[in-house]
Amino acid sequence: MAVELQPEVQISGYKAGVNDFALMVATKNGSGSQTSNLVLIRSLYKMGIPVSGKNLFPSNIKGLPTWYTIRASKDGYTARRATTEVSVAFNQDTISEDIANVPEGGVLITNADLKYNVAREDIIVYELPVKEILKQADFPKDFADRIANMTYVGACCFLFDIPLDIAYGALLDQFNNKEKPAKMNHSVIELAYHWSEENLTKRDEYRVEPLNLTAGKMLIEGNDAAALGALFGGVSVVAWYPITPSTSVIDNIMGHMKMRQDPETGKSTVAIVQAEDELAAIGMVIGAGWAGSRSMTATSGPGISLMAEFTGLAYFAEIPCVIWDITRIGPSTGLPTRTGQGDLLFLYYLGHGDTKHIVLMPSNAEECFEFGWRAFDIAEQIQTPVFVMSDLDLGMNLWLSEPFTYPDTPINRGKRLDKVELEEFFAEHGEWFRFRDYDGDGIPYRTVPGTDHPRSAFFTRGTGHNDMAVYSERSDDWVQNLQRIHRKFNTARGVVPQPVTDYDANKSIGILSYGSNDAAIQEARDRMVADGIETNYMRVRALPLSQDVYDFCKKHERVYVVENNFDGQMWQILRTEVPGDASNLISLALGDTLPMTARWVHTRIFQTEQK
Amino acid sequence: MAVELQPEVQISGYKAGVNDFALMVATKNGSGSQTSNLVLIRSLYKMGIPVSGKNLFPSNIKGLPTWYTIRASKDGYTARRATTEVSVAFNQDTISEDIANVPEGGVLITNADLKYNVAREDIIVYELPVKEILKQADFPKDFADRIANMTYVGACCFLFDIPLDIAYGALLDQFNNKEKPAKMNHSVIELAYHWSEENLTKRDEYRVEPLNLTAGKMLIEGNDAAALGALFGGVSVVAWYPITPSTSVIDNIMGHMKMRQDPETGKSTVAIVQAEDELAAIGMVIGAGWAGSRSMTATSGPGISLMAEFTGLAYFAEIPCVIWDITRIGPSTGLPTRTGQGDLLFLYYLGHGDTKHIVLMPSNAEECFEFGWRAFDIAEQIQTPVFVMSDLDLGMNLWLSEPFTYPDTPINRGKRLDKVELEEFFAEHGEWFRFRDYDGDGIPYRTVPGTDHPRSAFFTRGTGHNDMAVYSERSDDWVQNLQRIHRKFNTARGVVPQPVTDYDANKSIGILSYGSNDAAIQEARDRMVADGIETNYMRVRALPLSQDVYDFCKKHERVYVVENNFDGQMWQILRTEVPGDASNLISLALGDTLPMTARWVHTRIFQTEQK
Amino acid sequence: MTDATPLKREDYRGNKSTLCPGCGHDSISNQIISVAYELGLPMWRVAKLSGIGCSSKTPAYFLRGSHGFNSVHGRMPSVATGAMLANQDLIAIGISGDGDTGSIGFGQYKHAVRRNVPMVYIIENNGVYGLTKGQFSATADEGQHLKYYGTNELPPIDLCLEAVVAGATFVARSFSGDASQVRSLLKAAIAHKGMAVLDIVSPCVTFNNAPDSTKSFPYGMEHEIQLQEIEILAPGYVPDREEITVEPYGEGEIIEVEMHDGSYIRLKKLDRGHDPRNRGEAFRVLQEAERDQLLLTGLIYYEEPRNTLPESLNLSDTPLAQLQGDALRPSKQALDDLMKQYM
Amino acid sequence: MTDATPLKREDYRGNKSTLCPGCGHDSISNQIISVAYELGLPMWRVAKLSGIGCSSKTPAYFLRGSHGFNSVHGRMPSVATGAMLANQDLIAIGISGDGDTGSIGFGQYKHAVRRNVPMVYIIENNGVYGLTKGQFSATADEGQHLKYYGTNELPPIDLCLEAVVAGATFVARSFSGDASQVRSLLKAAIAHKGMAVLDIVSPCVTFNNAPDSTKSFPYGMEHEIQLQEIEILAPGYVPDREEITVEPYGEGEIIEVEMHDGSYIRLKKLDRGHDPRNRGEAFRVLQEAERDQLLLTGLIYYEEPRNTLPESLNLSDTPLAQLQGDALRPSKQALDDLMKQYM
Ligand SMILES: Cc1ncc(C[n+]2csc(CCOP(=O)(O)OP(=O)(O)O)c2C)c(N)n1
Ligand SMILES: Cc1ncc(C[n+]2csc(CCOP(=O)(O)OP(=O)(O)O)c2C)c(N)n1
Ligand code: SF4
Ligand code: SF4
Ligand SMILES: [Mg+2]
Ligand SMILES: [Mg+2]
Repeated sequence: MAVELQPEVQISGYKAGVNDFALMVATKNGSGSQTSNLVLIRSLYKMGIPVSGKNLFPSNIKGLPTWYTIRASKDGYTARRATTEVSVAFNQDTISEDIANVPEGGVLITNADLKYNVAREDIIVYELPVKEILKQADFPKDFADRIANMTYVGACCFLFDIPLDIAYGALLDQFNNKEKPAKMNHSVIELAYHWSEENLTKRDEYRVEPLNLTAGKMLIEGNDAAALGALFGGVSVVAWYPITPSTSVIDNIMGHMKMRQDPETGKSTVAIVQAEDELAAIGMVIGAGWAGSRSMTATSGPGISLMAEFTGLAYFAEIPCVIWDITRIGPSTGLPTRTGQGDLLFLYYLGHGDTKHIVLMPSNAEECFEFGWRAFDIAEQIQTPVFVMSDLDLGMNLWLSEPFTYPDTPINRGKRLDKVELEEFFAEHGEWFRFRDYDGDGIPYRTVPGTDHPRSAFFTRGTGHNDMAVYSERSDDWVQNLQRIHRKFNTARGVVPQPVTDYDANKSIGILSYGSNDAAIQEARDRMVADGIETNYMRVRALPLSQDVYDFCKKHERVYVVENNFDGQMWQILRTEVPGDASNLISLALGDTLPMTARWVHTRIFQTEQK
Repeated sequence: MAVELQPEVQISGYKAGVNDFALMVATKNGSGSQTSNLVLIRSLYKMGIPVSGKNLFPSNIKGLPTWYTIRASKDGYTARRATTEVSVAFNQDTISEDIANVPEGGVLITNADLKYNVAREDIIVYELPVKEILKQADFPKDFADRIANMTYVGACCFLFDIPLDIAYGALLDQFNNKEKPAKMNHSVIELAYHWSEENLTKRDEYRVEPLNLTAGKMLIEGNDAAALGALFGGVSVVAWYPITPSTSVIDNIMGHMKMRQDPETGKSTVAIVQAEDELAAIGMVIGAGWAGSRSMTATSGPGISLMAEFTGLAYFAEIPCVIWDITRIGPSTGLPTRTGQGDLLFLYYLGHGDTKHIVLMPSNAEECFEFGWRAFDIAEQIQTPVFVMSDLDLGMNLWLSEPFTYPDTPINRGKRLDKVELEEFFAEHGEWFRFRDYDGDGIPYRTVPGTDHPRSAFFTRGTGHNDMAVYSERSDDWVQNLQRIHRKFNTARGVVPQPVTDYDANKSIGILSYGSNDAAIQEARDRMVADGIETNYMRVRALPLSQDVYDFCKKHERVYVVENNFDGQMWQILRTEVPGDASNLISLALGDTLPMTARWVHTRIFQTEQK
Repeated sequence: MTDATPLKREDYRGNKSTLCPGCGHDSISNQIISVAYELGLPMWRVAKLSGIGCSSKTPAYFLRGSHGFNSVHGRMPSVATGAMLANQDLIAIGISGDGDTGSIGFGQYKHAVRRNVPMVYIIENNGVYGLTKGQFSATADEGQHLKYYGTNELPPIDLCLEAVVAGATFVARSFSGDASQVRSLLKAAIAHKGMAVLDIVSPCVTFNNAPDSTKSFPYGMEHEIQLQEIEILAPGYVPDREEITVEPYGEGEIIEVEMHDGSYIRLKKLDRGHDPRNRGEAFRVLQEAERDQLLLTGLIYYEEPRNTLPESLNLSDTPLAQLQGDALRPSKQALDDLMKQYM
Repeated sequence: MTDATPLKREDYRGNKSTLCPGCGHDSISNQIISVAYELGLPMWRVAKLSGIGCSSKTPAYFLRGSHGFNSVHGRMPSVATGAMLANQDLIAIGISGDGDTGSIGFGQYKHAVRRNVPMVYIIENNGVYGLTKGQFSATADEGQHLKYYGTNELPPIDLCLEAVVAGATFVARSFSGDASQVRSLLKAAIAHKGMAVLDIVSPCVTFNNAPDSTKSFPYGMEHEIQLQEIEILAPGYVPDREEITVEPYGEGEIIEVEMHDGSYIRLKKLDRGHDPRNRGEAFRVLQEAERDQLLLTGLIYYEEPRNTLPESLNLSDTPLAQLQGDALRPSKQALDDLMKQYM
């Protein structure tokens, strides 16, 4: 049975060239190559060339193979490309494989000290005698590795016309303006550059030329954006347990904590606790949400599984909190360093019994920031846990992004009554009951512990209760309560981020997707035009779905539901929820552990449209 | 907003009378009334009258109100009835409510020692001076309570023509033939009987007459049947954590353990361990399944939530084991002593990533027994966890049942290779790899630890692996593995219990349901005929669904998907999976904490068909 | 509003208990009500937290003026941790059972103690799972026999010893039948800064009250051995320095320990001469108690309070839960400056 | 098949390690390989179990002839429990990390010890979370400072003390740099009937190897203090009764403890004169070690083995996993008789 990897059939576009090609660097994990690759990315960025990088690293600390792909795209496409015209093969363990994978007409840059043989006439080869190059100067022994990896940066600068001063600037950024390491690394780059100048003759067509397409843009990881979003969203209690690829969300919150500390006393408005596991982490988050602070955790699949019982409690006891799921591919432990969108369905229904959750799905760094702060407003407005589902690709890779816009609405605590407001509420209604639906939107009014009012107290529980928050086993109390919670859930449809749509009534084909697939889909849509395939596009940004989503599905002959999991989970949700006949929904589900490529989207739709 | 309780509109049938009425007993929890009620049930059973009982008890040990309904039905209907013609009001806390709930023309039997007043002309009242009756003999003080509750048994015997010797027989059964307690309780029954004889004049129309409709039938609880099924299925390792309503599954396994113990040495072929929580329980079960024994646990909603990570591991690592979920109503802790089918969707998708499980859904005691042993065969054949979803109503109430049929197939260990078989396998294939699909059905061959063969060992993990069970981060290995597991899942469609169907091509209306709703649906179908509603019926018995289910949905104009949860979870699964247009599926979802009534099914379909 | 007419004892009650008549847990609830009344505890500042179990139901039966959270089984410690981070001004009273804490919640219990979450952690210890009808818990006596669940083959967990090992600075054991001791220890625990563990033997009259069970009423009444006479001296009391003895102190002698709030616990040592300020001593006493199945009650271990979790996190003085607007959201300027660093 | 040509040491290896060069865990794997080779351990009877972490990866790197199960994070104890119930003839070797056992798996660890699951439970203790890149674990030194995660404010958990308190009958500590001691203790642990806990300090050279960390190589090399010289005398050895000393034994003296399989551990006491057969002693030594940050290694506690879990369940002699047909399924007669009881 053939494996359906991301295919490469003959379709239009995708011709590489100046300011438009992909480069793949193969090295060993933990050998410091990350620095070299980031220097290349930053250099292109500084030259004004839209660039993106994807780190394919192993679940290991040192030694296993890692591949890093860098894409330069004058058209501003940032999706991963399966084909990389240029390969830097610096890892003995994978070099033969890497050589074999260079596309016809492609470029191969090798470390000549490794053992390999290139039995290929159809590619251009440049070989770097790394040891020899490094001999020309003497570097601290323990830097040997990472410095060896700087040689390919030098060679690339020469081969692809990256000015050395640009590379130096990139180094400074990389080492936050510490000159010493920057200089030392730059000297290697220079050595390799000059060696290449003297010994290599440029024979390939791939180069870069300065553009001005990155001015005013940033390079940032989604998890860093998420951390900033949380801090500007007023997060106050963070409880977490380390797990790839979510750890850097918390690391970045710690990194930016100063913003929330008193410059004199260092006293902080954020508490961060590393819990003993995910059950404790979510328990702390729920306890903190109940007590009235803005609380969050960040985790990944296995952690989500462990949080099922507690999030069911928070749903039913109506406690606001925020849970980031930076997804990696599963089932089970799966591949901790590979991406996918396989948790969607599980998050939506997380918890036994009739439980349903709000899930926000950012597509880019800006939305990681925006949903990062908005999630707290939504959680407090709806009084329920809010999940934000990002993924390894969006979270841990560098993305070109507009600077973030400051929150356009003040912090919204929802229907939360302090001492005075409670008094007013009594004055107006003559009563206050925790779970009574005074406004018909299903959302009740809450107080928090520590409110100095004799009637502020109520009892929170995961067991059946009536609208006065009193334990009840009555069938009618149970049904009334669940009906109200469903009302609340419907209210949420209008409160969560609405879908982003590109719609033209003349087009009969729709594409519906979410999350980090956006880059691939945007590119594919542009390219498919040449094949006569014109598409509308809806990018869903949250569950529960709003009416617009159902309408979009209804308004097209065919709607391709594109996602990066195995079972077509969004497609399943749509099949269930789109009223009436939903047989026009076609599932395009990938789930091959890698970020989606435009080619895959293009090919799959192209093939289907042929029929 | 009106609460939609089980409605009572004017529809055909449901006229009570001789051998056809329901009786409700209201007492305090922990007052021993359970015994009295069981004596009444067993008495009717001994008279050959089809009978069923539903215990509506609180989540409390002593003192809170409990209601027990007993239904006699000459037509053999065993579903709960919302209307109970006869009410025994013996609980001071609820007596006014209980009086109010007696239907017009109904019968009320009270404990005259309580404080209440019956301001109703429209019902027939019999008052028992309990203290006075008991004064006639002296009983051990500590029995006062339970003995008081025997008085209504005596009164009922008189009022409804239950012979005293029958009641005595029932007492003997109840106390497994211990004469002392039987005699003592019977003397109370006699006192009350004679008092009634002298002081009450029968004024109502409800009585029983001997029939012979229970001969050869048993009265048994679903959880007891499940326990027997497990023991005849060869369960060897049971790890559990107490939780209502699943605890009695394990209690009954312990109760029947002798069957699996050596009469001399007492050495046992079943190990039962009370774990520290559900994570440990499922961990032990998975460890035991991996090591080659037949292992199981029984739990309910909250436990299922805690088992999410581990069952995802078992799914991906392909380890057989059996998990009984005796559902109670949720979300969260919900109502531990009320019923519902709210875990279906959660069980099906349990675990992060693209995970999907087998779920068996017994409808009656016989199927609890059958699925009890079959689940192990299926688990070992498919090499995956198998869930069996029963519920509080089926599990903890007494059901009239045919004697169980002995397993018709020998124990099936699936593709499990012992030392010799492994040797043969090597001889035939020249190789053996744990996860290679040799037969094209997606099911690989396995060995277990402790197999004395140098090549039997392999490494089990929840991380990505190739078909040789070697860790792999390769995209193609991942995809190939998941595709095989999906193949395996499709194979399972034919291995699990197939749906039971009553189909007639001339009927355009279908009913699809599962689990304990069967009784209510059977009755409703009979009664709806009088309203001109003729229906086909498919009772689904397992997930994943087989082609027949999809066909059934396709073959009808309208299919009512009837279930006892809030969100219509089976309906959601069908919407997703039934190919093409599934808009003919209509969801009838109850979820009001109580067992379904025929009237509710009848009314809802009737109302919809009116339109 | 709050400073209206002074509250009466009834005002500190909760809903009517739904536990079995005579359940040990109810008497503990009553002592909590009395202590709250005697101390004039501001109910609005109290947070009642629990897991699941008969014991965990009790927060609904006392201090109706306080917020309560009956969470999930075994996870009260984490919920309490989060609540105290959100608002360190709260007075947290956690109620748990031996199953809730010793079985499913054991890890959370140990880690909450280790973090020194400031709270009173009460275990209503009856050696069984009451709410699920009488299975053995992890504190059941080794070799004990119960009607439905046979003989317990496993050694009991000692939740006091576990607390001392985990770094608790206040660990006491009591017996629900010893009302006055329970009250004294409750007061001391509330005055203590940091995690105060109270393991109270609280008989389950329905499932584990046979005289041979160390968790039964008859056994407790028979065998309780008080380690000290305990007296609480309200803030303002000025100890007579003379009186305070040097360690080790002998029988009949007295130690007075000043608490965080300025009150004092005065311990009059009884025949065993246990000095709760000595960790090794605590180990010894607890080992002896387990070996000989002695119900030794009183203050088992006390240590100068170390930093509580909120303290070591150096949080703002205003409780995080009460921060508003600007305190929670940095300025637009701050964001814009930050953005530049990414260019 | 099995009794073919005798195995060479290489045959006991596993796949090539993917850990960092110099990782302490690799040297422990090597000692396991050596011991298995020296004892001629039948690999087919061995079950390798682990959680998740760098340490938990290692079962793939030794004994390729044994089944292995790399389960989920912190839950190895329950998986091992189930495996040993299914087949008590297995020799279970569990590998865990300080995060895996001390944090997420703490409850399972304590309860598995309490149940006396027969297995060798090895904790490869490096004071950090290696695989997730260097966060503090629960065994990290109080006050320790790490580059990314700042200062650790919390007291360390002592996994040996926790084992003793939980009722372990064999508790030892070692240092991965002390190869011969690790080997001796491994042999003793394998010979022991019941749960044998080995807490082995195993430095993470990438994230926690600064000399001031008690979990670093430099520190271990500098500060390890052996409590005893340990020698294992294979079954068949007949002890010279004279030699065996009466407790308490003084420096230089010797105790010999007979193990389940007839082998003996001979302990030559070094300067501290620790007697591992005394529980109070064990507490004292461990407290001292924690207070003064001493790396005391050797057999910390030993006790006559009590019933293992499979023993107390009185299971059939044939491992449950190997039962077939009739042994698993009662007869039709049995069912029919039973059915009558329900009529
Ligand atoms: C996750 C989960 N598992 C199991 C249960 C069922 N359950 C409710 S209370 C309880 C044990 C309570 O024992 P303990 O903590 O000692 O409280 P007690 O009733 O004895 O006071 C259990 C197992 C549950 N509610 N949640
Ligand atoms: C449920 C879950 N949470 C978190 C993780 C991420 N994780 C993998 S290993 C690890 C900690 C390992 O630390 P330790 O047990 O000390 O092993 P070491 O790597 O130090 O040897 C964590 C948190 C996980 N795999 N599963
Ligand atoms: S069952 Fe036991 S613990 Fe529960 S309420 Fe009754 S006496 Fe108390
Ligand atoms: S990170 Fe640390 S523990 Fe993990 S392999 Fe490297 S050295 Fe070992
Ligand atoms: Mg208890
Ligand atoms: Mg570690």
